[in-house]
Amino acid sequence: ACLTGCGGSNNDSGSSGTASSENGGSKTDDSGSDASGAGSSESSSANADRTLNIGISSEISNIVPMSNNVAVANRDGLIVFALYDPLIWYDTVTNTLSPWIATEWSHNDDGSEWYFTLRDDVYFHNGDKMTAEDVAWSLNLIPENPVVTDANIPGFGHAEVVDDTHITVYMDTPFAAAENFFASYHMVILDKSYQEEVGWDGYLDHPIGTGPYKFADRATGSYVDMEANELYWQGEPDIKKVSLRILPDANSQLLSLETGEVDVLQNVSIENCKRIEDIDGFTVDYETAYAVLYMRWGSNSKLDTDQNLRKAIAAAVDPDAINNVYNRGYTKAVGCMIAPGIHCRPEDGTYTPAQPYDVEAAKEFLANSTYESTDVLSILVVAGSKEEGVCKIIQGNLQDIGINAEMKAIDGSTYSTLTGEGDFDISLYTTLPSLYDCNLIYQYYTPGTVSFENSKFEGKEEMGRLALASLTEMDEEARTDIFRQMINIMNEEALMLPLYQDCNTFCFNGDVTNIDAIPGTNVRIAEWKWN
Amino acid sequence: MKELLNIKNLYVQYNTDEAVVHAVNGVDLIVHRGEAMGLVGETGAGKTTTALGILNILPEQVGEITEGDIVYDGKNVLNMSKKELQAMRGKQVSMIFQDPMTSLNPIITVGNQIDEMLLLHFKELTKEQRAQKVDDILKLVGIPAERKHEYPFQFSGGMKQRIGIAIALVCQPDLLIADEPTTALDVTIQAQILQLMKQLKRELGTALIMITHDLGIVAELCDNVSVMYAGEIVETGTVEDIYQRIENHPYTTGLFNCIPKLDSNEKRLTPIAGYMVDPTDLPKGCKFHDRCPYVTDRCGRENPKAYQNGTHKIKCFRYESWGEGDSI
Amino acid sequence: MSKPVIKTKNLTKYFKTPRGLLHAVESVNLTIEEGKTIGVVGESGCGKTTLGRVITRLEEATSGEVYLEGKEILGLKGSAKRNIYHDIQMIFQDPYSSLNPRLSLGDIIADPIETMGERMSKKDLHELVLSLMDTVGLPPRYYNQYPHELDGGRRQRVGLARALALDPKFIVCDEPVSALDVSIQAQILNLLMDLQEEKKLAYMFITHNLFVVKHISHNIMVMYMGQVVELAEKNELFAHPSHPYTKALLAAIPQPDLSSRGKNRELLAGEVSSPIEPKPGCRFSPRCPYASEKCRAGEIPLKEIAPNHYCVCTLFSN
Amino acid sequence: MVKYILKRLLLLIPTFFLLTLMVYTILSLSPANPAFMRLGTTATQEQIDEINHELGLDRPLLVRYGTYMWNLITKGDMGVSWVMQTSVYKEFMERLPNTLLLTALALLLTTVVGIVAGVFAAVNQNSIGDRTTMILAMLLISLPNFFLSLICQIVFCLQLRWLPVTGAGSLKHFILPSIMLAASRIAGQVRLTRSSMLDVIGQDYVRTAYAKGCSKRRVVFYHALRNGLMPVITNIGNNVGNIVAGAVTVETIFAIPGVGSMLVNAVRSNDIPQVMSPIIFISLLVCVVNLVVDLLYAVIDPRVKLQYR
Amino acid sequence: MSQMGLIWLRFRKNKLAVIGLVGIVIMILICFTSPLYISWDRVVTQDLLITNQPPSVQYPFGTDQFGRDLFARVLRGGVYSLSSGFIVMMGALVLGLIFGSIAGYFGGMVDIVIMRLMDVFMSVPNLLMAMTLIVVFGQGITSLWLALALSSFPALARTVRSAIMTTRSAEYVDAAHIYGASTTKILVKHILPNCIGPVVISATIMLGSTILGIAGMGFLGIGIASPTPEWGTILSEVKDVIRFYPYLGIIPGTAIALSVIFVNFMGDGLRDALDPRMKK
Ligand SMILES: Nc1ncnc2c1ncn2[C@@H]1O[C@H](COP(=O)(O)OP(=O)(O)OP(=O)(O)O)[C@@H](O)[C@H]1O
Ligand SMILES: Nc1ncnc2c1ncn2[C@@H]1O[C@H](COP(=O)(O)OP(=O)(O)OP(=O)(O)O)[C@@H](O)[C@H]1O
Ligand SMILES: [Mg+2]
Ligand SMILES: [Mg+2]
Repeated sequence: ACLTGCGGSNNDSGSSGTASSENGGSKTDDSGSDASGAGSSESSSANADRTLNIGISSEISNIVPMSNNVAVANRDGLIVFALYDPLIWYDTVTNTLSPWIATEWSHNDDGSEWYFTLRDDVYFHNGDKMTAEDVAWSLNLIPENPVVTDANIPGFGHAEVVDDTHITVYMDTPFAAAENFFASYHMVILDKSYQEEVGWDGYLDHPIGTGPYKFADRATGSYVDMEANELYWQGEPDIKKVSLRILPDANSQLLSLETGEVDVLQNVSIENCKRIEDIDGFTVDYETAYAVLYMRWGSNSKLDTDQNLRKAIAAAVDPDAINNVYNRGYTKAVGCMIAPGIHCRPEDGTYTPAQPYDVEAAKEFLANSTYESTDVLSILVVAGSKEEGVCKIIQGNLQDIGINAEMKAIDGSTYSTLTGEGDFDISLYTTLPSLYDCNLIYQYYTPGTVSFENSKFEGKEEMGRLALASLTEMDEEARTDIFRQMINIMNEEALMLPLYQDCNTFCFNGDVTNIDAIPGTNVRIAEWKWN
Repeated sequence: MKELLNIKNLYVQYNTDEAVVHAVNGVDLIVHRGEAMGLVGETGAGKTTTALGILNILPEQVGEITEGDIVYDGKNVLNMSKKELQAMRGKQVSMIFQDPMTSLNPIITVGNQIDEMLLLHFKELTKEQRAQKVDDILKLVGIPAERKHEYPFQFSGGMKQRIGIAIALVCQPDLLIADEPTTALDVTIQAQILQLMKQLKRELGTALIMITHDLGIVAELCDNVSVMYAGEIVETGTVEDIYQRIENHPYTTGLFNCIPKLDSNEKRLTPIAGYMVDPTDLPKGCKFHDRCPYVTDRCGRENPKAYQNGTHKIKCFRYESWGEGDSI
Repeated sequence: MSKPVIKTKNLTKYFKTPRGLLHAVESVNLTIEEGKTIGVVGESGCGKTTLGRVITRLEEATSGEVYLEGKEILGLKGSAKRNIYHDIQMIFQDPYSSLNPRLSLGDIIADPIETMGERMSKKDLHELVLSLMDTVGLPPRYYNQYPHELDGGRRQRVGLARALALDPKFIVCDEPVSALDVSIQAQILNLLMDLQEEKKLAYMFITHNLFVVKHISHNIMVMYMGQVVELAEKNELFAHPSHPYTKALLAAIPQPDLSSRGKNRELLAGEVSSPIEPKPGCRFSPRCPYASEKCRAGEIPLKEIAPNHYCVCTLFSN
Repeated sequence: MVKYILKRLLLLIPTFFLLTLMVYTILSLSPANPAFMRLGTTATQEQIDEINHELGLDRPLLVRYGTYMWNLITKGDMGVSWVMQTSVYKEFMERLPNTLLLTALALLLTTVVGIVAGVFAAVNQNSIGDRTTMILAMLLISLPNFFLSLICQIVFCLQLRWLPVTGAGSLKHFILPSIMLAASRIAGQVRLTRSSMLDVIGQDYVRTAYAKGCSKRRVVFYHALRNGLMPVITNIGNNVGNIVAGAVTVETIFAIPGVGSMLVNAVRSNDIPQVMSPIIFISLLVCVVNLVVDLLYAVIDPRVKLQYR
Repeated sequence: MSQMGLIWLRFRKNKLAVIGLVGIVIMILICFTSPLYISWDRVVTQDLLITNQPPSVQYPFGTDQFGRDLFARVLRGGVYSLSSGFIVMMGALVLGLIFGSIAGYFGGMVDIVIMRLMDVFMSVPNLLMAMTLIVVFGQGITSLWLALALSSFPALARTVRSAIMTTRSAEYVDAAHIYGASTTKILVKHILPNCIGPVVISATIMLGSTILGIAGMGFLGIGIASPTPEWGTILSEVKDVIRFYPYLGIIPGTAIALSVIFVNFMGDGLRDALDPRMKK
């Protein structure tokens, strides 16, 4: 209903139709445009003007990545990859990288230089042609926002234009997962000339990218409207109008789906997914996610230095029960804090698995620990998150071996402050490695960060050294081995307690099809179709 | 003189949460056209209740007329329809209330409050005619007409009471009930109001029921007097009958005796012994018997009938020799 | 001549109001002797209550002095101030709001003794209260009852018992009978007079009922808008009212007999004017039939026009 | 009157500063550090210091507050969100209309329904109608708002399909939310109106009106109502604060992007600039409504009006 | 008969008020005796094998999503809900009495300053107050109590103030001055007891709104921390699955609704009983 925000887009539609078909012919990917061509033309006649409403539960953190010091969050993948394109595409199902804006890429031996060949048929939403200049400029935004990018691409130097279709990225120090970074939502291609014209405020007001959807309108906290990009180099998507609607309340989300106010819901609780499945005309797609729920200990806590207490807790918590019963079996137990399949993650069986559930052992560990029966351990969770429920179960588990724990459900900012400063006993958090790399591990143990500097656990030195090494080790085998060592230490000393891999879901009505839940977050609305 | 109002054997009670208050217990009262009747009695005697009964505006759900008739100008007020009642109130019978401070609507100009009477009862009048009438009546009660745009709180108590009188009189009712119109006022102002009432009575020929507990006011203003005690009229007669102070109900005598005299230097007053009876628990027999200096056994058993001597009727066995008269 | 209990000198009270200073009591001089009553009469709002409250220090005087048995009391502070209440008490107009509805009658009467009197055992206190109740004619069965269970007359007796509890010498009676029926009024008046005789009490009796004031007082003071206009022995005042306002006041009384029936009275015209920032001179002058320029000129002296009969009026000033 | 309004507006100033200072101070007491919100677990001390410096958090509280207020008053600048780094003013202005509409509707509902039902109950005191009205009003406040909202959503949106579940696109979207928002205040308003009307109906001047020959309708509407409304109107002022506070929940449930949900989100992320704008809005709204209430009072009550002249 | 007796008499005549009183007393009795036969273990013990069970003989109210016995939780939860309501009410009462009586008795500048301050407190939404207090003092029932008490006491302070202002000029207060009673004594013995009527009424009504307030906070995730079985918390814990397991919501919802209704009936009855104008 609110799609009149962008006047220019209507004018373009006539000419862009041809552009679209041209592009469609020349593209090399397997989007199956032939197969869907007939279907799409048929359905578009019925649903041409229909808006696809997608219900999401929270506000977009940053609609223009790299524009400022605010990180785009995992949950924003849906919109970032609709509006923009990364250099390389990461397929989370197969865990492979494929050409995208960059048709080819390679790096020199020590990883200090990266060479990209760019497509020549990519246009921004305003019709400007994307140039190598735009790409290099976008890359060079990275060092301008160190807060966000330092953690994700340490050692980044600068990018230079080689010619119309080639650029080179120079690294100050090599970074092993740089490839993954170029495929992440942290690095998408923005329009240089447009930015120079409107400034960042203007860009935030009306973002422009090369992605399959054009920004149309936005109301903070309410919705983001998008329209299909006729100029898209992969061809215009089937669904022409998309509206992402922010529905914070879970019940309202479900009701909206049932009444048809929204067509698709992302990440509904498993309990409710099961219910939707039972209603005629609705489909739910589940996929085990790369996001892992794990427990951490505070650096200012007794737990930081008391290995036995950590192990007692690790042995007391029953991840299977949480999995099977609380999550109805839709989540998967993991042996370490990184999900299988992630870049450089050692295979299961090649590392020491985490402390298994064993109440007797837990009691023994506890007896040897410094825990006193009057101690009350605080478990930190973000209020209103899924972890709140899990925390309650863990509380029960700990109760069984005689540990008193209180749940502290707090707001996000206090959570990050307290966890950052280490002022807690246990924290519970689900995280997806944003680079689909084992970056979570080294992020926690990189010397220099406040939380690492504060902690005093036994293997600290070793972990710090390994973490630094993992950053620059370009050889995958060797790097996997570093992580194996780290995971071994982590599991042996119970430095973290991985619980399970989360589950990603999509619930949608019968009008849409081709929606697939994937383990990651880089979902492509462009692939969805009207039924 | 023609009979205007005839109250026959009226019983009113208030049904409160705690108890039933027998406020009026068999009142008979006749008022003729142009006549001024004084209704005298102590607090709680049921004077106001009787007056409210005449207009049929006893508090809803609480006040209840259990027996009797109120015949106004040949029609029984208790059988009137809502419309008839509304037409009667204000137009034929109007009332001035005890407390001038609270009986005017604080947020309506006094002019409009007077005008409302005309609006309700003389629908045929034009705005200008009504305004003229309002001015006239204000002048009559001695308030400058230009002050009609002011609000009650801008007037003093005496003036408010005069506005109350203006409201009551603007439709030239046949019967005016004045419920203690001067109790809340200063002596000098009270005198002004009484003067005004006298003048009105003379000039407009309105019949008047003057409710008061001040025997002085009655003496000055009224033709007839009824003395009320515990919801009954115990004595009635002309002013002369009663103020002769030769033959009176013991209660009336008691009332007279309580009042300090200006001209005697007696040291002690003679109050009526005892206290007013409890209206929720009325005694048998004569309601006054336990305070009466002349009490006999019979008084406690039997409620005396009204005994009549000419215009003078008394409900006391001491005057049995007069012979039974019409009930009062 | 018996000894004076209360004497005031130029006692004045102004109230600050948004529209200016309200002259409630203006330079009042009076003397009350032991066992005597001074009646204060005047229109509503003329400052009678305020005068009583200033003398009892419920209100702080703007200027002037009050002597209790020759001792100035307006300057007293703290416990010295509180000690005056052994001698000065007050009874109030409204028998309903002057008793704390939450306390039993026994508690109400005992409270002053507990607060101010000497310490005594519970039993003694109980007996003292009962004897006070007896004095004012309340049977002991009322000891545990609450004010709302009593009628106005009995409540006023409780107020009186409370005032008597500290055995005072002087009681300000602020319209103690105005709210009562005539027969109850007579009972209370009798009681007050009996007590006066017995205990040599001095009263300041505030009222606007001229019958009552005539009955109970020895001297009568007539006030108009804060000023004393006439002060005399009561029979003298009623026999020879001198100030035009006093005359009007007396003329306004409706007599409970047929003497004045049908006669037209001489009436005061106009209404009371505002006591806020009043004009100098006689405040009655706007309504006074005899008013002249002289009346508005300025201060009019108090003149003794007959023995012990004072009047403030230009008619007598020379 | 104008002078009075000016005086009232002047009185607003200290209240306003006191309120904002208080909120600013309590927020600053929070242990949450915005730097961590942005930096997450990988924060180094230098980065934290840098952000703290950038946000001015290394300066004393009063200086920060002063700067904030100075910018607000002189430039209308509400600052930049600490978390999103977007203009607070812009977001605030985007959200304001929704909240204004929502609260206005709720206030209107509370007032109109409250008064109508209250007058009805008072006029028919102790009747079945009176009892039913009071019990209905009671039921509305007996359930937590979110629970009642859910029930209504299921009934009216899912079963009957009369209204949309969520969103803020059209007036229709606001019907259910404003009813839910009003629900908790209506009962109080009904009760107050009822008792105030009963009070007035017992007054002498109402008896006078009957004695004049007024019909019951005229007595109620011409004589009693305006007098009875005075305490009710005062209560409207009190309702505003509560309604805006209640808007937080309702906005979340019905997915209405308003100032209330902005407040919750901002408080959750300890984003002081973001918190301040809703607070300023709420306090100004409360003050303005109270001013309007006072003026209304003057319109109804001549005593007050003359006082102001 | 004493004043209290009379009030009681009037109160007793009001059927709804009596229902309210009896109802709330029964609820209090049931809840506060529950620790005798429901152990804390039964309240918090989770059994993930029996989650979301419908009511049965063993679990009269069914089980929640963690397999906890809802019957035990609701009964024990009443202890927290009702006592929270009571504690907040008492807190607000104390604050309201202190500020209200100071403002009302001394008047003038003191009054103006206190009342401005009350305005400020009133316009801070209780939610914001709760959230910030939680942030400052940590999540816990005390923060909630404090927040609710702080945001509700200004209303009480106003009530107290205006009641005191009317009582202050009563003649019996003058009488107390006249026999030398001190300010404190006058305030405590003569003024406050006579202001208690309107205060008691506001306080009872506050009891209900506190129970609701805590539930509302629970909805926004700032309620009482698990596993404390407070009614509002129970309700907000299940809010996301309530549609499919309605009994999870209906039972605590009914408990809340009943307690609020009872308390309000009682408050209304008290109002009518204390206010003679209302009498029939
Ligand atoms: N609304 C009411 N509810 C209950 N009782 C009432 C009501 N109005 C009057 N009464 C009682 O009825 C009796 C008669 O009252 P009424 O007002 O008629 O007396 P009155 O003679 O007018 O007294 P007053 O001189 O005080 O005006 C009294 O005992 C009084 O308490
Ligand atoms: N506390 C006060 N503040 C301001 N003005 C006051 C105050 N108390 C009394 N007044 C004013 O002082 C004047 C005298 O009042 P006071 O009560 O003494 O009169 P009164 O003679 O006792 O009247 P009444 O016969 O009505 O009791 C009046 O105009 C009154 O309005
Ligand atoms: Mg009467
Ligand atoms: Mg007085």
